[in-house]
Amino acid sequence: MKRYFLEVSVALALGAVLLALAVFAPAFYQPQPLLSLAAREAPTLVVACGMALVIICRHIDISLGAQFSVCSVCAGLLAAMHWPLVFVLPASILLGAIFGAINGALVAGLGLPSIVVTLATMATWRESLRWWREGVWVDLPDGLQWFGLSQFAGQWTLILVALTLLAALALAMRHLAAGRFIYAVGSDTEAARLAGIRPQRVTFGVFVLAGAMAGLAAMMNVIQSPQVDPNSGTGLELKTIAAVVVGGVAISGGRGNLWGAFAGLLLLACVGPALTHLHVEPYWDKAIQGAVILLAVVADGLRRRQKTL
Amino acid sequence: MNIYLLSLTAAGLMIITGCGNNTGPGQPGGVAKKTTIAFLPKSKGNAYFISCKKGADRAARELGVELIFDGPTDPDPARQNEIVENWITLGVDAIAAACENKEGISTALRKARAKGIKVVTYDADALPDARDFFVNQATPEGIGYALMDEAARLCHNEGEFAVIIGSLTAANQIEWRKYVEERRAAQYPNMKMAAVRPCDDLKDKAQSEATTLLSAYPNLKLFLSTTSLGVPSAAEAVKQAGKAGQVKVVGLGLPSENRRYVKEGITDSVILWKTEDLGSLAVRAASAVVSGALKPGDKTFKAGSLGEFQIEGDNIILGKPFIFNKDNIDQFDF
Amino acid sequence: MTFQGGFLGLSVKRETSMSPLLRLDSVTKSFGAVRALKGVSFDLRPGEVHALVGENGAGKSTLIKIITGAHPPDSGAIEIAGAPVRHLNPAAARQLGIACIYQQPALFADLTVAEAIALRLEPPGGLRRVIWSERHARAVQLLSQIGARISPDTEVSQLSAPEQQLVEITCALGGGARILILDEPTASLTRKEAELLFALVRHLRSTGVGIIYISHRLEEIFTLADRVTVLRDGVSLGTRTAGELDETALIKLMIGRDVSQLYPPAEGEPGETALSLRDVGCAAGGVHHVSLDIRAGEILGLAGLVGAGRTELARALFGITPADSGEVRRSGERVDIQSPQQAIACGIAYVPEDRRRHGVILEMPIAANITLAAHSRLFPAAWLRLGVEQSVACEMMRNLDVRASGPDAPARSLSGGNQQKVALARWLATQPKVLILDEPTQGVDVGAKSEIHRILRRLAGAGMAVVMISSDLPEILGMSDRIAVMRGGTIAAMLPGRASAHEVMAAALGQPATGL
Amino acid sequence: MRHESFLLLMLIAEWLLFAAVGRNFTTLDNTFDIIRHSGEIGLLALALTAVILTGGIDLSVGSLLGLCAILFGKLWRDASLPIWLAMTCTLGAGALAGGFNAALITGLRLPPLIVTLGAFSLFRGLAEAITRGMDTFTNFPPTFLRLGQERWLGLPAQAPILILFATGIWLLVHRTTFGRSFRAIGFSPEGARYAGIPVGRRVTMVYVLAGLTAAMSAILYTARLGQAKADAGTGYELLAITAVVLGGTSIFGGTGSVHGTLLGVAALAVLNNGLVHARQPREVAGLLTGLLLLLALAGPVLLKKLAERRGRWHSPAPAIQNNETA
Repeated sequence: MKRYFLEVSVALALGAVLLALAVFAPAFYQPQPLLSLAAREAPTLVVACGMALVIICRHIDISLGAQFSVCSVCAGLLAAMHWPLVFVLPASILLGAIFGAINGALVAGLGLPSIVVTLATMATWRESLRWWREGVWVDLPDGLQWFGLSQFAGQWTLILVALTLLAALALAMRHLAAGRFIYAVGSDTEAARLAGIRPQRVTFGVFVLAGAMAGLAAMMNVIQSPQVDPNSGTGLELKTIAAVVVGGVAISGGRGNLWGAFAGLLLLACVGPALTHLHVEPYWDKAIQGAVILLAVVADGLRRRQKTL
Repeated sequence: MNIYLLSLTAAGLMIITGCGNNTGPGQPGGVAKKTTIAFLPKSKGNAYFISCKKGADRAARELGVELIFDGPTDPDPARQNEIVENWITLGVDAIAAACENKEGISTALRKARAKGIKVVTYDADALPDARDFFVNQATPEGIGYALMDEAARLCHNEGEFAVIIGSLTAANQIEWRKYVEERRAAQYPNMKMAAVRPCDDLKDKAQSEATTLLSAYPNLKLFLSTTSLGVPSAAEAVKQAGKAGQVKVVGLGLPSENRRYVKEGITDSVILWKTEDLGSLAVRAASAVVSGALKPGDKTFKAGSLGEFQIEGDNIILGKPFIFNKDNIDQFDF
Repeated sequence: MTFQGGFLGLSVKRETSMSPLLRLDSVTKSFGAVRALKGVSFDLRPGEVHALVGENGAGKSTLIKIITGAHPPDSGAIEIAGAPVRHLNPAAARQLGIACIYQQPALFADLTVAEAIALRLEPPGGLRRVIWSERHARAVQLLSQIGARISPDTEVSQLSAPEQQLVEITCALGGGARILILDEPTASLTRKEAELLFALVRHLRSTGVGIIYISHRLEEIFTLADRVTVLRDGVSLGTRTAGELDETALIKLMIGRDVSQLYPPAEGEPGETALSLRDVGCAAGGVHHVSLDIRAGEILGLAGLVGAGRTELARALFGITPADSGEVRRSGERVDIQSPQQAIACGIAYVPEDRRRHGVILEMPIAANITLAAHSRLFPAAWLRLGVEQSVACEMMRNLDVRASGPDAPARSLSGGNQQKVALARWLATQPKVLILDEPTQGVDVGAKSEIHRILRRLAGAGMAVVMISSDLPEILGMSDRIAVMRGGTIAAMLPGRASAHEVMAAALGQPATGL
Repeated sequence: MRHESFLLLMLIAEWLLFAAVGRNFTTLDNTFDIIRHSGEIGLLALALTAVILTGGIDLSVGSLLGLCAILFGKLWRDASLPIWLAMTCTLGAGALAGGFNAALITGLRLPPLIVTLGAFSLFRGLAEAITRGMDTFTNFPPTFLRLGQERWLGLPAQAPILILFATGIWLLVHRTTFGRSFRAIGFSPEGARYAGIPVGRRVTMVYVLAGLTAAMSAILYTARLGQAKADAGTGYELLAITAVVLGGTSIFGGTGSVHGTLLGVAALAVLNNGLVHARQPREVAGLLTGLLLLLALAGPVLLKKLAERRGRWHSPAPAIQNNETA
């Protein structure tokens, strides 16, 4: 219980927000809009899971947003070329995995600092995309939206995909040796090596996984509307990092879990709509988002301080 | 330590080469004598300006001038100045600029004029003394009023509506929003601007915002978007909320992006001028100013294939904003 | 003793019957230009404790790294249980029953004890289910096996150094190690724990495990080891049975010369009180009611078990965890030390225990390291006078005989002993009146050890008040003019310098002197 | 080869390339433009060098620039303070904001990355809240605009400011005990503490310096554009960090140099400017920045690896050691 202080406190904060909404803006709880809202956040959740893994492994990947954009556009173009969905989806995931592999090779293989590597790859991917596409939207064939399902089914599929992925990863991180290896490497690379774990492999794998999930998320986003905006995914990296950290994953690696990251994301994702529902003027958004992030980490800081004293 | 040696050589190099004085715009250093026109959008990667560029390119081909198209990729108001200043030293003959922020860029444009570079503004004007001509597609009033009138018509002059803007801080967004509100207050007191939400020029965010607004304001009757990507996003949101028909969508937008929604009857009308003509006219005007074919005081301007345009003062009038709807949208492919 | 003899007989029988557990045949290893091992041969029989001794830099750790598969040898053969092995990597070594316990425990600070153990013992494959109940049960059973009272659910970061050591050993045992390497295992253990460890080692030996034992504490080697192999400059000087050797002979072998005396005699008379404590306490450090007078020109030995509050007292005096009760007087006038800066200002210096983390900054040049604490004295205007820095550094290096390529070499490139000298030099550069040293010779080879002792003596002779915290009993007895023994966070006894080991231990353990 | 020399060569190469392909690249005016345009980023990068040397990072400088620009405008226009007073107050505010970051980082031992990430949204948000997003401050007195647009004795106004500031920071980092303690903290905060270095105060110092610099850049920015708006300085933090890292400062702290950072800034500025003169679109600049950064990072490591491979191609050890040391 003590170890999960931050997760719990975030969950409480989330509860508070939801309660406030229930009292002041019950309209928030109409099923259909809520469903849409959830569906729109589903891709973010998938990316956040990937980010959480990377951070638990004591690294960071700020190129995920750019990867997301490139995957979206490429997926869109393939679909526009009338590739069937069964090929487009894997293609998008594969592309993401390749981007991840490039990061992984540079970080794990050459031992370069992940933040700088991904800063560089972010610029590279993002700008290449802009150069190539000049921001033109991609028009998708009608069959693609909602995987060709009804909207209702489609949205539920997205949410379920995201949640199953979350649950699967969360369980894997707890009950699969590979998951524990990530914690081990994030906690102490040298010790991990002495324990017979191969830190480079683990790190590489984590980056590839994160990339692949960005690819999947891109696809999950693409199918929600008939057009693809090449700028989609801008700022996604910061949003997910914030969510993950607010959710109690230590930026120094080895600590935290995906459920926390989930709570963190929910909190940040709810603040935006909550403000709209509570009729708060839009120019307060960023300030409040920032305040929420700071409050969460400060709370954690205060607690750790009490523990040390 | 070799680094000192290196730095010396470097410094020397830069000073030596640096002292070469600027080859003026008249005779561009080295390259073939050919008028160069620089074409500056508010931001790249924005459907609106891409379609302007199309027109500009066509005009450049027809006139046989060299066109440089460049602009900020990321929302940084300082970039436009830097680009203009770089063009000054690069030595272009004319600059056609869409101004993100009046005062900011005017300082740079004045400098350009001082260097003998002709300046034509389009889409959004700079301060009058900072340019020779302004290609006036429609004044902010014109746009704001037109949008509001259209909105009022669709709502029969009463009810709540929400505004989706590109970003809180973009100058044109602020102006348009201002005139929309002005018009509403003056003409349509029974209509209520329920909320204004920025979408940071991201389609996904626009769609999310619209979705939220729909649930937050149950008796919302209409979305008004002052950003081109806001219209289809709002339309998609309305469609997904199953409120097609109850909630209408109007705004600035390109036919191409909105065709499907207009046909589905979700978006009633998008307002825009012929963006390609705008780009084309801006380039033609710029080159005409350079060649001297267009001088202050002219009353009309013959723009080749585009035909003839009226000039009021130093404003070349492109014509009123155009309203696209079910009936006419298929005639346009931009 | 009889048991010992009988046991040796036993082991002799065994070794006729069995081939060696491990044989290295003329192994060489170079790092860049440095040749760390030059054709070292070494063998380990089942059921023996084989001590590996030599100065730092003699090649011990390299040899270990080769045995554990951390480094591949450049040439030479490795044979385990009679079978030649090539491409040894940590995982493979572990499979072959090789386990090593390093000086710095390599555990996972953020994970629980149970998991830290499990990660070492479970098979390497990534795609298998983790059964936490099993992990937990295994941890409980193994920990109890060595009588360690540690809950498997505590986070490793919450454990003390000795506790982490015990967890390490637990891992090794659990791994069913046939070849156990103990690298300075007692460095951070209390006497009790050490005794426990020795018992363990003997027990393991009796079960036929081969143990490679590395320690700078020679007395341990003579109590434990069956055979001793001496390394010097990457060359093996041959293997002898422990019986053949005595301490002086062994030292001579190790450093290739006579250490005239490990403990130089006191010179001169102690002066007036430099630092006096009255009922000093520090709740955070668990230190209370410490009253003590430290006189200029004397070496005060601060003895006691690990956890008796010696380091905590030092940290309180130095302002890292400031004292919160009692009063401290520096040569008469009262001082209130809230931060290391203030401590430095009133002439107190503290050479910390953990050399690599606190003593020196490994990546920084030696010169920078030496002047780091003396900024306010050397560069009062906050302006670095690099000339001054160089000269100060060079002088210090000369005085303390720091062996390095130059003052600009990074501290990392130095051997443990020389790093320790740099850590000392840093504090001498502040020209302190009171010098507190925490385990000054821990993990330092015999040669450097005697040098450090001579330096301390010299400083005391020059009128500095020296406080020496040490768990190395002979060192305490040999160096101290007076011995303060701490127990339970306070001074248990003040003994004269010529006190006997029994008296000190008795005081430390809180038993009447006859109790041992 | 030292990283700085490598960078310098790269810079010269760029210069020669653009001199060859770019039109009017090698003119005095252009050289001045390069300087004028790298004013704000340059200042921020210099301040961030100190921050990163201590093993920290500050993502909030860009947003803080925006906030300070707004405050400056408000103080001058709405509080109608004299321009110089407005400037001093702005600087004070910047320092205060830096102190805010520092307080959270040192006081509560929170990771700088996260604290400044929060501040990144907070400061920008405040700027937008104060101006309600729309308010724009213009018509500053020409005497003030000189600061950003005119030339002083032939040089653009940014030049003397940059030079002075760079010299100041260089001396601070390379020639004072402060700089020495920054490095010590960057290498090992605990070690520094045991060496009697007032870690908290030093860390506070660098973040306050960063805040102060953000305020300075805000003023410079306002003077250059002649207007202040809530979106000023968007994305500058990443540009500045890129410059610092390109300049050879380790993101883990400890190692790095101010002249390296200057070279990094120059390399990026020349790239951005030169590509316009070579009539390449902006995107190429961003793209090349990324690649340049990768090259500067991976190049040395790769060479080292290759050398080791040639030495002992069969051994995995060097790779692993690389991993630990990096």
